[in-house]
Amino acid sequence: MDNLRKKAKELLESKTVDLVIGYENGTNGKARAVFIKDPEKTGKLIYDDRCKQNLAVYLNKHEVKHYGKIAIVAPLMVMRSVLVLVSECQLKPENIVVLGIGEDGSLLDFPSLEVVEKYIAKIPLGNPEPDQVIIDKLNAMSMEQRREFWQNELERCFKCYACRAACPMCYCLRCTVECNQPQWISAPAHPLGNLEWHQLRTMHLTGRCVSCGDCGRACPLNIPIHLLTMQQAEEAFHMFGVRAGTSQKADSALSTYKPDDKENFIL
Amino acid sequence: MKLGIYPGCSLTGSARDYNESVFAIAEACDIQLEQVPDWNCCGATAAHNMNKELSLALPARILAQAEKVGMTDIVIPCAACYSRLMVTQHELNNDPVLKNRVSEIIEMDFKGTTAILNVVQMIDKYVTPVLKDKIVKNFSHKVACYYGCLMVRPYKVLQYDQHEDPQGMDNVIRLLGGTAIDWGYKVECCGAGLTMSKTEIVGMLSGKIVKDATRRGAQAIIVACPMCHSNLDMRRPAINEYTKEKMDIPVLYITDAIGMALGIDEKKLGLQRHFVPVKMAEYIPPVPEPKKPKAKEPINNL
Amino acid sequence: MSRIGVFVCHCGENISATVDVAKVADDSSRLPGVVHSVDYKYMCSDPGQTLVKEAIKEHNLTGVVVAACSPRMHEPTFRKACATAGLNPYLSEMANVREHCSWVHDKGEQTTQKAFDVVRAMISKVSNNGALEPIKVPVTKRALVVGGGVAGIQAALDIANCGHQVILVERSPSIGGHMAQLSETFPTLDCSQCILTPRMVEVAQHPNITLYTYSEIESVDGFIGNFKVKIRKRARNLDEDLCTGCGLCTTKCPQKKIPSEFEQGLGFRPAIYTPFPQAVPNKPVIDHDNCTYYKSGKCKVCEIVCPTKAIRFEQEDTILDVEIGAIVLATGFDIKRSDFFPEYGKGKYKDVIDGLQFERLASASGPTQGMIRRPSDGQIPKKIVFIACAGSRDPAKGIEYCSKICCMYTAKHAMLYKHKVHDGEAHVFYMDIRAGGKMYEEFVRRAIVEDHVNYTRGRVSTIYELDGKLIVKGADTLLGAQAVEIEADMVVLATAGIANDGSEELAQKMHVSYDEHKFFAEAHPKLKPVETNTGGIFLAGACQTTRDIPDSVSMASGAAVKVAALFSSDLLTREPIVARVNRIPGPSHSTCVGCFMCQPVCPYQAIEREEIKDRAGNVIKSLARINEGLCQGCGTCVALCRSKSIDLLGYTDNQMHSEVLSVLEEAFV
Amino acid sequence: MTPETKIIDRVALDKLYESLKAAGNKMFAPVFRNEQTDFEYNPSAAEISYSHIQTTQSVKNTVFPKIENLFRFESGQKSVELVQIDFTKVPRVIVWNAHPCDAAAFSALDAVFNWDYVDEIYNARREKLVVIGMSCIKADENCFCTSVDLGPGSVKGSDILLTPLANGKFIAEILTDLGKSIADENASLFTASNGENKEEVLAKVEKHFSHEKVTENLKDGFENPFWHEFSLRCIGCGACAYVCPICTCFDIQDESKAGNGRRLRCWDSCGFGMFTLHTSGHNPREVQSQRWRQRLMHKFSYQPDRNEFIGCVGCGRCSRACPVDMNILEQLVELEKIEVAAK
Amino acid sequence: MEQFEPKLVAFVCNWCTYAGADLTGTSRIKYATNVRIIRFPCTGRIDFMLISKAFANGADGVIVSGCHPNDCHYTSGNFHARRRWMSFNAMLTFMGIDPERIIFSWVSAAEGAKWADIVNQSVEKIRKIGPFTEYQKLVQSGIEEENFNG
Repeated sequence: MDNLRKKAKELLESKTVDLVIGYENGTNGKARAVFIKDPEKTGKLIYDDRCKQNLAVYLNKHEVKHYGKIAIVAPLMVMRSVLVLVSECQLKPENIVVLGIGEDGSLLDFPSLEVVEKYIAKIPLGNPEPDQVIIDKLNAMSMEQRREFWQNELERCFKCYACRAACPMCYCLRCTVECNQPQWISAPAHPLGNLEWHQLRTMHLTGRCVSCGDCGRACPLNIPIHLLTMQQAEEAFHMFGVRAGTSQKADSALSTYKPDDKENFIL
Repeated sequence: MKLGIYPGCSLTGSARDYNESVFAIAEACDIQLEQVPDWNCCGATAAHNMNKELSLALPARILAQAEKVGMTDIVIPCAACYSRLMVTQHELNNDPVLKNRVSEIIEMDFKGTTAILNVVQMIDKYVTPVLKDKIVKNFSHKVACYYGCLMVRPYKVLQYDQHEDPQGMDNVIRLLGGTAIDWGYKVECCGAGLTMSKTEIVGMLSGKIVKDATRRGAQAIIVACPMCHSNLDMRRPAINEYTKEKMDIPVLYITDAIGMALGIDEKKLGLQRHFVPVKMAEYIPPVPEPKKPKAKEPINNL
Repeated sequence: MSRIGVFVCHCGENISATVDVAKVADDSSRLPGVVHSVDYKYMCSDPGQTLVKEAIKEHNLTGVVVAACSPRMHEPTFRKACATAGLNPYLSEMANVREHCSWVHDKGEQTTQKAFDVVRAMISKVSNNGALEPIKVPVTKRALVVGGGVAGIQAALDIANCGHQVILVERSPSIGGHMAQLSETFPTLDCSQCILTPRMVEVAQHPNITLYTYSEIESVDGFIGNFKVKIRKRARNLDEDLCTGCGLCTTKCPQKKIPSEFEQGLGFRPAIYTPFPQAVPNKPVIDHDNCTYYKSGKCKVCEIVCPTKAIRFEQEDTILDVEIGAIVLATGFDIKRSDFFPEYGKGKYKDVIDGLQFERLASASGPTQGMIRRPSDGQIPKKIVFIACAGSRDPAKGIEYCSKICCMYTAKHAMLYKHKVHDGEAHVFYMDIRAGGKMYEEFVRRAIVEDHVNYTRGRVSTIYELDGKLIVKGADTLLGAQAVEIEADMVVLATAGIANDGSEELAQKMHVSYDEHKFFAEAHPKLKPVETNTGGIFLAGACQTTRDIPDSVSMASGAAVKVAALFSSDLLTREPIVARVNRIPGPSHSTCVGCFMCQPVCPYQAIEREEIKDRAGNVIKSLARINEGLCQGCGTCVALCRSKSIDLLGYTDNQMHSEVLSVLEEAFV
Repeated sequence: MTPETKIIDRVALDKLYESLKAAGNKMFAPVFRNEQTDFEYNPSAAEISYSHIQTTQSVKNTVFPKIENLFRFESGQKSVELVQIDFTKVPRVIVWNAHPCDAAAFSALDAVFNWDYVDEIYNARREKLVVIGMSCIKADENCFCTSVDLGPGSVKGSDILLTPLANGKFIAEILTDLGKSIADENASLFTASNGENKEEVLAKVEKHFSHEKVTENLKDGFENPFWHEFSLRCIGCGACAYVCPICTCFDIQDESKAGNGRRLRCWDSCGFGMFTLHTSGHNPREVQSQRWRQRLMHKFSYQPDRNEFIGCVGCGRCSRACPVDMNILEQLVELEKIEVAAK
Repeated sequence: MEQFEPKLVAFVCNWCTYAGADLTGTSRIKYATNVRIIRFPCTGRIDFMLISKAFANGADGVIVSGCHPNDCHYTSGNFHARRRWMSFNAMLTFMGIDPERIIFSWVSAAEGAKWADIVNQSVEKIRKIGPFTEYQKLVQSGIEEENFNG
C-alpha cells in the first residue's frame, strides 16, 4: 500500500499523469473509488479485499476523461478492462498508466500495456471460483429448472440499469434499450421487457466480459445477473478460444471468426 | 544451482554409467541434482501401446510429484522418458478436459508448468556458461554426434533443435575443442526396443550407423540416450555380424565427453562399464588449405 | 400515412390455382395504409405493369407491393415500372406467393392465409421503406498493374488494347518475371524466352502503357474508381533518356563476382547491370551494396566509359503520385530454397539445387549455355534424383497445399536432362502425379515411356554426402515401402511455391485480404476468382496461388476484362443497398461510439474512420463511416453494432422489425 | 379523531393480519428472501419479517407501481379507439409493517400527484390504501429520519402505528378513522393500554444536520464545485431513485401489436443521461454532476420551495442501494457545512 | 383434439436459402404451410434480437438459414453469423430457454429438396414440443398483476 501511494504521488508530482483513480475508505466500512489530483492526497489510497469495484468504468466517464492522462489502480479485472477499452478504441494507450495490483496485493510495475498483456498471459483466467460454482450448479439443473430460476430472478428487476452503469464495457452513448426506431427492447420492467434486456446485455457482453462481477454487485435487488455474462465468457473461451481483455488488438469473439469454428446444431 | 532429475529405470540399471557421468559433470559445475520424490515408471513404449490414459497418467504423476515439492526444472537424461513426459505435458496442457481427467486418475493436482530438460538442454542452459574456465584438457577428438529419434521428435511437441539436422551436441563438442563430423545417420533409427526380440535388426540398423561414422573417420560416437548407447555399444557382436568386420569405435555419452574435458576420473564417469573400450588418439584438425581461386571459379567459366 | 397499392398476380393459374387471389386482394384492401388493392392475371405483362403505373398516378401511391413470383425473378421489372410512373423504385416490394407459396402448398385456406400473411408483412415493410437513389461513383480510367511477370504483362497489354491507360510497376530492373528464367515450357518444350520476349517488347512500346521498373508501391488510398497511389521509383542512377542500353558500363565494371539473382546464384553479374540480355527496359541499374563507388567513394568507371554520359551517382528515389481507377495485382510467387530442408542438407550440399536453378542450368542462355553441369565441380552428372513435393503437401513444413506446377516441371526437367545427357539416369520421387491439363498427362507419360525416367512413388527421408556422391534414401511405396538408396551426382528439389516476398505488406497497403500462406485472397473461390474483396482491385497469376503459365495468362485476361468493364462508363452505378452510420445533431453527432468492432467484420474494408472536428480543427470524436463505393450491403456490421448506429438501406432495422412483427400478427390457420 | 392507544400481542397481530387478508385486502408486507428484506403482496403471516432495519424498496409501489397501465387502445383501418381503465376496481391495499419513514413518504407523493394535475389513478389507489406502521427499535448508520423532522416513532402517515415492546407485545396507536374502523372490527384482538411508553423502546437516531441549513445553503449552491467533486464517483444508474420512497419520475411507453396496445407509465430516474436529452441533441444536464445536483436540489431545495416539504424521509435506502457508496447522509452533512461563497 | 399448428418464421439469406426455397417452388416439392419466410441479404444481417422478437410476438419456432460455410456471397457473413448463433444458443440454454425451437441450417441455392425437408422436419419438431407458452405467458404477465387483479 505504501508502494502504491508512493508511486501515485510520484506520477502526480512528475505530472506524468493528471489524475489517479484508486480506492479509499468510504462510509460504513466500505471501500470506494477516489479521484486524486493532488499529490499530497495520495495518502488516501488503500488496497484490500474490500476493493472490488471495477474502476475501469470511470475511464469512459466524460468528466473523468476530461482530466487527461490517468493512472488507475488495477487489480486483474481492471487491467483486463483497460485492454478491452483500448482494443475498442475507447481509451488511448498513451492516456493510461496501469498501477497493477498482483494477486497478493503487491504493486506491479507496468511500463506499458504490452507488459500488462504479458502479465495477463501468464495468469489463469476464468470466473471467480464462487461464481463458477453457482454457474456449474445451474448448468447441472434441468432446462425447466433453469428457466424457472431465471424467470423468478429476472421478474424482480425494475430496470434501474445499475448493471449497465457499473460495467466498463457498457459505454455506448445510446444503449439499444433506448432505441425506439424500432423498439428493440420492451422498455417497461415487466417480465418480457426484463428478459429481453438481460438477453441483450448478455449477448452484447459475450466475448467482452472480463468476469469482474460488478453488474451483479451493483444490482440493488441482488439479482445474480453477473452469472449470465460470466457463463458467456466461459462459453466464448470454450467455443472460440478467446478471452476478453488479454490484448490490445481488436479480436473479440463476435467480431472475428475462424472458418472451422465447431458447432453441432446447424443442419 | 539446484535441479530436479528423473532417472527412470535405465539410469538406475543398465545405464548406470550414464547416470554416473551426468552426476559427475553436474557436480563439477556446481549443479545439485535432486531426484523427483517417489517417482514411478514413465510408461515407456508399453503404456502408450495399451492405454492412452495410463500412458498419460504415469508421466503426469511424475510431473505432479515434482510440482508438489516445487521443482521448476527437471532434467531427464533418458530420451525415451524425456519424450514421454514432454508428450504428456503437451497433450494435457492443450486439453483441459483430459487434464482434469488425468488429475483425477492420479489423485493429484497436475498443473503442467514444469520445465522439462533433456541432457543437452541442461548442458546448454547450465553447463556451457561455466564450461570455458573449467576445461582442463581439450576434447581433441573427431566424433559423430548421434541423436536418434526421441530426443528431437515429434518436433511439434518438443520444439527442440532442428529436428532433421540437430546441432545441440555438435555445438557442445566444438566448445570442448573437438570436431563434430557431418554425416548421414544423425537421426536414423538404432533399432531401439527390438534389441531383445530382433537383435539382428538392431545389428543392421545400428551397424549402418556405426559403419558410416567409422568410414568418415569418427573416433567415437556421441549419444545422449541410454537406449542408443546400449544398442551401439553392447550390441557390437550383432553389429559386427552385419558389417562383416570388427568395428571398434567407442560410444560415449555427451556427458562423458564433457567429463573427459573437465579432467574427471574415468571411473567416476563410468567409462569402464562400456563394452567397447574407450580409446581414442588425439585428433588435430588440418588447417584449411588456402583458397585455390581455380576451384572457386564459377561454372559459367567452364 | 402511407398510401400503399397491392397487386396480386394470378400468374396464369400458377398462383390462382391454389391461392384465392381475390380474397388476398380483398383482405389486403382492409389493412391500414392500403388504398388500392387488385388482382390480375399476369402482373408482369405489359397490361399488368400498366395497372401498377396507373394506380401509382391515380392513387398517388407511396408504396407498392406486388404479390407474385420470387423477387429474384421480377423485382427489377416492377422497380422499373414504378420508376416510369414516378415512384422511387425502392418503394416497391414483392411478396413471393408463387415459389414460396402456391407451388409448394396444396390448394386450401392455409395456402391463401400464408399468401395474405406474406403480403401483409411486405405492406408493413414497404411502409417503412425510404426512397433511395443509386450511388454514382466517378471512375478514373487508368489502371495500375503491379508486377511485370507474364500475368502482369498480359493484363497490361489487354487493358491497354482496350484503349485505357495502364501503369505497369515492376520491382526488379526488368519485366519478365520467372517466365524469363525458364528454359523450356511444358508441355510443348518451346523456348520460354522466345515466346515471352516479344510480349515484353510490346509492353515497352505500347502507347497506352507506362512502365516503371525498379519501382514499388509506396501507398494506396481511396477506393474503386478513385485510388490514389504513390509509386516509389528507385534510383537507377542513370539518365534513362540518355542511356542507349549499349552495355559498355556493364562490361567495364570492376565488380564482376556478384551472384546474379536472375541466374539464381549460379552465375555472376557486375555492380551495374541488367538482369539478363533481353531485359526490358534494357537499361542498367547500379547495385549500391556492391558498387565500389558507393562503398569507397572511388571508381566511377561506368561514368567514364559511358558514351552518352548518362550515369548519375547522385540520383535519388522519386515518388510519383498517380490517380488510378482499378488495380491488378500480379506480383507472382517465389519458391522455397534448398536451405529450407535440413533433411536434404539445409543448403550445404552444392549439388542439391532447386527447380529454378535447374531451369538456369538447362537454359541455353544460362551460366552453362544449356549444358547440365553440377554446381560443385562442373562435372556432367550421370545420375540425377528429382524430388517432387519438396515441402509441398507437408503439414510438418507448414505447407499443406499442393504447389500444382511441380509435377509438370519435374517431368520436364527429367526429360530435358535425358535429352542433353543421353547416358544419364533420371530418378523422380513423387507422392502423386498431378498432371491435369491439356496434353499434360501425355507429357508425363512421354517422360516415363520414351525418355525412360524412373518414377518412384515415395518420399525421400534424407540426403547425405559420401565420397563425392549424394546418398538419397527414400522409400518405394509401391513395392511395400521398400527402402531405396540412390547414389546420385545431383539432386533437384521441386520445392514448394510460396507467396512472394513482401506480399503481406503489399496486401496491407492495398487493404486486400490474404490467406494463411500470404497468398492474396480472391473474393469468392468459385465465382469471383479474379476479384478481391476490395472493389476495384483484381488478381492475376500466381500471387493468388501458384499456377502455371497458361493459367496465369488466362487469369490475367480475366482480370483485364474486369478492369475494362469497370472502365466502360464514366460513372460507376451501384445499388444503394449499403450500410450507413447514423448522424444526429451535436454534441453527439452519431450514436456511434467509435468502438470500430465493425471494422474487422466488414469483408470489404468499407468501414473507415471519420473524425469530427470542432471549428478550431481539434478532433472531438471518431466514428465509423461506411464507404459507399466499397460496401456491398451484407449487413453484418449492422447486426453486430451494439448501439444500433449502423443501418442497412433497403433492409433497415425498422423494415425488418416491422416485417417480422407483421408476419406474425395473425394466427396462422 | 383523537388517537387511542391499545396493546396487541404477537399472536393476535398475526390473527389481525390473516383476517385482513382473508377479508380480501391486498396485503403488502416485508419478507426476507434472496438475502434481503423487501415488500411483497400477500405473504403469509409467518413469512413476514419484523426484525429488519430497512427494506430494499420502499412502499411507493402500492400507489405508484413500477409499471402502470394508463389506458388501452385499439385501432381500426381509419381511427384509434381508447379504452379507459375502470379505476373503481382498484383493490384495497394494506401496507403492513411500514416504518415511519415510509408512512410519512405518502404525503410527499400526494403532493406531487395532485400538484398541478390531479392524477386519477394515483388517487384511486391512494384512497384505497391503509398504512399499518411499525416504529423502529433498531436503526443503522444510514438512517437519518431525525434530521428531516421525522423519527423512529413518528406517527405521520400511519393509520395505525405499532411499536414493539420488550415483552413481545405491541403498542397500537390508532391514529385515523380508517385505523379505528380496522381496530373496531377486530376489537377482540386488542387489549387496553397500561400506559406503556414507546419512547423507551424506540431506536436512537442521531440528528446529523439541520435540513433548514442545507436548504439555505443550496439556494446559492447551484454552481458550487462541490457537485463535481462529489459526483465523480457516481456511475449514473437509477438505483437510488428506484428505491426512494419519494422519487416519482416516470416515463410513458406505448406497447402495441397489430395496432392494438396499451399506454404504460414506468419508473424513470433523473440520474440517467438520457433523461433530459432533447431531440435537438442538446442535453441541459449533460454531465453526471448536474444530474446528481438535480437529485439533491429537488429534494432539499425545489420541493421545500414548491410544496413546503422536504423530498426525503431519511430512510437511507439510496445509500444502501448505491453500488459506489454515494452516501446521501455524508453529502448532506457536508452540504450543511459548506459556506456559500459570496457572489 | 385438434392438431396443434405451430407458427414458424424463417430468416433466410437472399443468395442461398432464399434461392434454394425458390428452387423448391420451381421443383414443385410440397411442404408444410406453417412457415413464413423473411428475406435478408445475408445471415450476417440477422440480429439475434429479431429471433427474440419473433418469439415475443407469437412464433413457436424460428428457422435461420443461409449459405454453407465458405459459400457466403459476402465471403464471411455466415461465419460471423455462426459465432453469433453459437453464443446465442449458449445463452438461451443457460437461461433455460430451450434453443431447440430455433432451427439453424445451411441450405444452398441448389438444395430445394433440403429446404422442404428442413421446413417439414422443423414443423414436426415444433408440433411435438408444443406451443411456446412459457414465452407467450411472459408477454402477458407483469402488468395485469400491477393493475387490479392478482
